[in-house]
Amino acid sequence: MNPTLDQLCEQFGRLVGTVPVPSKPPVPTASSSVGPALGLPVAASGEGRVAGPASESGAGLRPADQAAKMAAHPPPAPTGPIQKTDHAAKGYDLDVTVAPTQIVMAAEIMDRAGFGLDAITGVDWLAQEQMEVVYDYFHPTAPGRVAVRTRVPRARPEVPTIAAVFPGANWHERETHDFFGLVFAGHPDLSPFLLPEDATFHPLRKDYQP
Amino acid sequence: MNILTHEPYRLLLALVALLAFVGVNAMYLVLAERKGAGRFQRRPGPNEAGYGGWLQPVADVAKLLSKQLLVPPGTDTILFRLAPLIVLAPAMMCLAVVPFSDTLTARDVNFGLLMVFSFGSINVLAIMLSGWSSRNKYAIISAARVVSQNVAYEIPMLLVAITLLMITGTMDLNEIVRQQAGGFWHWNLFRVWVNPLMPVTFVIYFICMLAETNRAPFDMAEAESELVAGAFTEYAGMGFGVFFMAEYANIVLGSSLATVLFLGGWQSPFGVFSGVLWFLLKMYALVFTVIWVRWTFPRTQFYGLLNLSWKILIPISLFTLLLSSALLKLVHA
Amino acid sequence: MKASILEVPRGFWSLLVGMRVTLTQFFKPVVTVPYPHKTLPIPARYRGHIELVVDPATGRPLCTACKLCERACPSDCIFVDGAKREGEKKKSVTEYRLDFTKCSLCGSCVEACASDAIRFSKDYNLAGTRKEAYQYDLVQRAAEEAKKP
Amino acid sequence: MTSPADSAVRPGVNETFVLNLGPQHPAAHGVLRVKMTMDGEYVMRAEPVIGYIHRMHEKMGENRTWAQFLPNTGRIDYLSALHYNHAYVAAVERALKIEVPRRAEFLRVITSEMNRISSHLVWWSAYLIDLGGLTPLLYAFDDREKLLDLLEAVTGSRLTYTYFRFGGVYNDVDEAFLRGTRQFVREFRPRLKMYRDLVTDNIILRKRLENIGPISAEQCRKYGATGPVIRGSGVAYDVRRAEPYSVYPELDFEIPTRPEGDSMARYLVHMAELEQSLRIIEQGLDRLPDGPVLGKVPRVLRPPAGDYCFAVEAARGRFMVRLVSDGKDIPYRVKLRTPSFSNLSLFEETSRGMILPDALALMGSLDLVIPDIDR
Repeated sequence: MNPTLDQLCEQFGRLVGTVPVPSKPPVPTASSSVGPALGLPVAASGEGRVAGPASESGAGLRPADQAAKMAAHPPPAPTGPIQKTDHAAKGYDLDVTVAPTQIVMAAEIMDRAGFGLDAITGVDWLAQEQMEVVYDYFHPTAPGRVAVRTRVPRARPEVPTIAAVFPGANWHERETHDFFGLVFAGHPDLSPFLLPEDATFHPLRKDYQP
Repeated sequence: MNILTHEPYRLLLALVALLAFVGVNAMYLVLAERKGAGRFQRRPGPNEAGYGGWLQPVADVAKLLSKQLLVPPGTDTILFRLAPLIVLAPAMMCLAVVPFSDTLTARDVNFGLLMVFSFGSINVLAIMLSGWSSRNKYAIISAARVVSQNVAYEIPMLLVAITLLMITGTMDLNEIVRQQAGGFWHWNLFRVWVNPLMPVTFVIYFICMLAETNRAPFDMAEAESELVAGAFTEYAGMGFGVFFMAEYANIVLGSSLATVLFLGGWQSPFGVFSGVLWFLLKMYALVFTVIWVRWTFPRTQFYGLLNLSWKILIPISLFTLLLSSALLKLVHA
Repeated sequence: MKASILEVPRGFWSLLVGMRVTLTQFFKPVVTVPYPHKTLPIPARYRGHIELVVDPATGRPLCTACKLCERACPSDCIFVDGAKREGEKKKSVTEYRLDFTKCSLCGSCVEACASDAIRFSKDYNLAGTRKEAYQYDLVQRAAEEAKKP
Repeated sequence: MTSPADSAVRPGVNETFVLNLGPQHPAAHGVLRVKMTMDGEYVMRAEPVIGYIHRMHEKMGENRTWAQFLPNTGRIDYLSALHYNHAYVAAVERALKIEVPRRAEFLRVITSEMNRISSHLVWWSAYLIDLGGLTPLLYAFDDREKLLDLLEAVTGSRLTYTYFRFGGVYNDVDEAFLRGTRQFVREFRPRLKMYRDLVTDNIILRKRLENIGPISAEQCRKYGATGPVIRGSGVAYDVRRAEPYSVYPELDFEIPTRPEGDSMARYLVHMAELEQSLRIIEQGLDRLPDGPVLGKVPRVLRPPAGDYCFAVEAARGRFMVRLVSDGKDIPYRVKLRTPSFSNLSLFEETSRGMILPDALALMGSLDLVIPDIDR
């Protein structure tokens, strides 16, 4: 199956619309998934980052969802969670921002759509006290590059591992742990990988002092 | 030269001469191999020590001799020391019965072929001992490989030898050479009227010889890119040098035997001017082929090597054995 | 069965073909150059370590100590200092040190230079036993070069 | 072979030992260490231990200007330096919307493909050394020297070229280069036939590589393995076609694939790519337009804030640069996605139950460059 970008947008739209809230029973999919999926205009513009209205039209979402979304969308990334981007300008076709808890589900969407894991990396946003984790996906047989990103607070940088979905993520996550101190919950072995085996530092954090 | 008629003195002298022959051969075959490899690879090879590099072996030996003989801790010291001694002896013993020319034989025994094959298989024991006693994982893997390899290739080699034995009817190497007198069409290699598969037999013998001497493409003992230096990983200095010498001594022995058995030994290919020169010429041509093969092919995979022996060489050599015995019985009886 | 039997002669033939290839090469001339007895010409654009260009008119380096190269260097291996001489409008270089142990020969400095005052040398036999041997004083080097006829 | 894997992974009945292959081992091509749990000669678990030559290029990227980081990119995978230059340069061009003159684009393609050939030749010869054949190395290096001479005459360097610049290339090529390249293409085709006679058709090599280390297309996808590895598994994935860049869309070339997925398939894909690269070089030389080789570039580079990716097909597969800019003159973040890293991550799963020489044959076929893994 080689899904079109629109189909992917729809799937991600459903995902972003249904933020699982751990302490409460799951949100009924019927009500919440239709709204955002329909209301997802997906800005397809040549200039890339143009806000999709979906992000701000969170009126239909419940407060918990909204809070999670706010956490996922800090001030420096004020645009919508799902954007079609111009490949010629950005190097990827679809830019999806999800909550940290949705990372595994996003990986499953990518897996079902036949994408391969390109890379996992982090970006340390020191000023915003946040860490961004970026998952790049490529498709081996169809055009289309997808970047899935999430943000976690710097104080508690933890995201679930996607190694169960993409075994190749194992190494990328270990490397990201090395460099940023991001903890991938459920990862089998986060011991230093590229760094010396006794390394306790994370050199790509912006406050790292050698 | 009255003294030479006394058997013990003669034998002693012959053994010294053989030792020198093997030593010089090993030294200069290393150079020849390196030079040959260079030519195959379009480079000059060693050319700095002496004119054209001819002093290179001297430099190599001086270097090896000046090195410390390391015995790594935890090794079985006695066996570790013993292995290099054992490895060189069998080749020397075997060369004692090889007829270099009509008269030039250290010891003319009438069961020469048997002796060569029985002593020739001791070689593998030495490599196994070295691998076993080294207390090194690469060495022990290599030792296990070498044993199974040598066992596997002993069989087709002996089958070939039996085929020859039936055709020649003697184990006396001198006698075998004498039977091949009178031009190259009398050589065992070309005696297709006795057995049409004689050339195939020779190829099998040659392949087995490569395998028995652990030469590329069957160099499981060393297998440089897999097992570092295999059974010899822990040896330093002349300990390693002796294994190296043994390898070349075995090549010389194998080529000599091939010359005697298939290529008419010291017989001239045209029936005139027979002598030791012809023997050396044929032998070194075979040695060159051994070098040529080494610098042409990649190494066989270990199981592929066993498959080659058990699934291809043994059936074919069994078939030739049957064929020649049938032909002997029915046609030439 | 038939295929595997056929494989034996075919495989053997492939070995002979391979041996023919190496034997042909055996009789062809050597392609290597016996360095250091013989060396190959160095191309004009060869990127060695840098050196100062000497103005043939004055016999002094062209460098105006503008420090563009120092800033362009990714590895901080260049130190430049200059002073104004009397009666001259531009500064001229008094000190130009290259720490070759850090240099990665990227050529950023040459590209950054606005007055074409540095160029790549053609030195490539750069073996030494001491680290200090690679702290080049390029002003001195230029002076020595200027003295040469 | 009657399924050695079964006996190798049978629990409880085996005595295993750990073989530390590397970091200094003839087959490791650099300082790769593989911790192998062995049962006899059977590999039960092969765990690559990497990072021995980790240099933290990504941190260096955050400490120097956009232009100053450029020489670093050629030193990640020193065998295909130009592809790495290309990805970084093009990512910055993408961020700054710099136009590249067409002549420069063609020169980039021509030199990149020459670099690909030289890289494949090193792989080929080193792989044969892994397999115990020592002579092909010298033949391949003979050919490679000719390429390096050509590239050296243009770029000034033999390995870490740093030939590409933001907005074009360092300097123009001369007539001698064009003539020499055409001559190389002419002379290299018969050499390819010689390689086939000497090595590819050789029964020993075929026996060593066929059915060894099969990798499925699905595994490649899950591990992100690209380049000859995924193409050897039957997937025609090539960044030059999947995310077209430079002037590759205008050029006519095929993406060689093999369906088998074994080491021989990867080997054959490599060999077929040599021919395709020759085709690309020929077309590039034929169509090379006149004109400038360096476009208009702002004096100080300050890409607008945002992130920019650029992927190229390096000799070993997909190499991607992900740049994050905060609008300053030094990068905020440089992520280097290297192909060897993903390709090696397959090794642990695929090598299970193989015997040691086969595992090494598999490892060699993945075409690893250790600095590319460790960065």
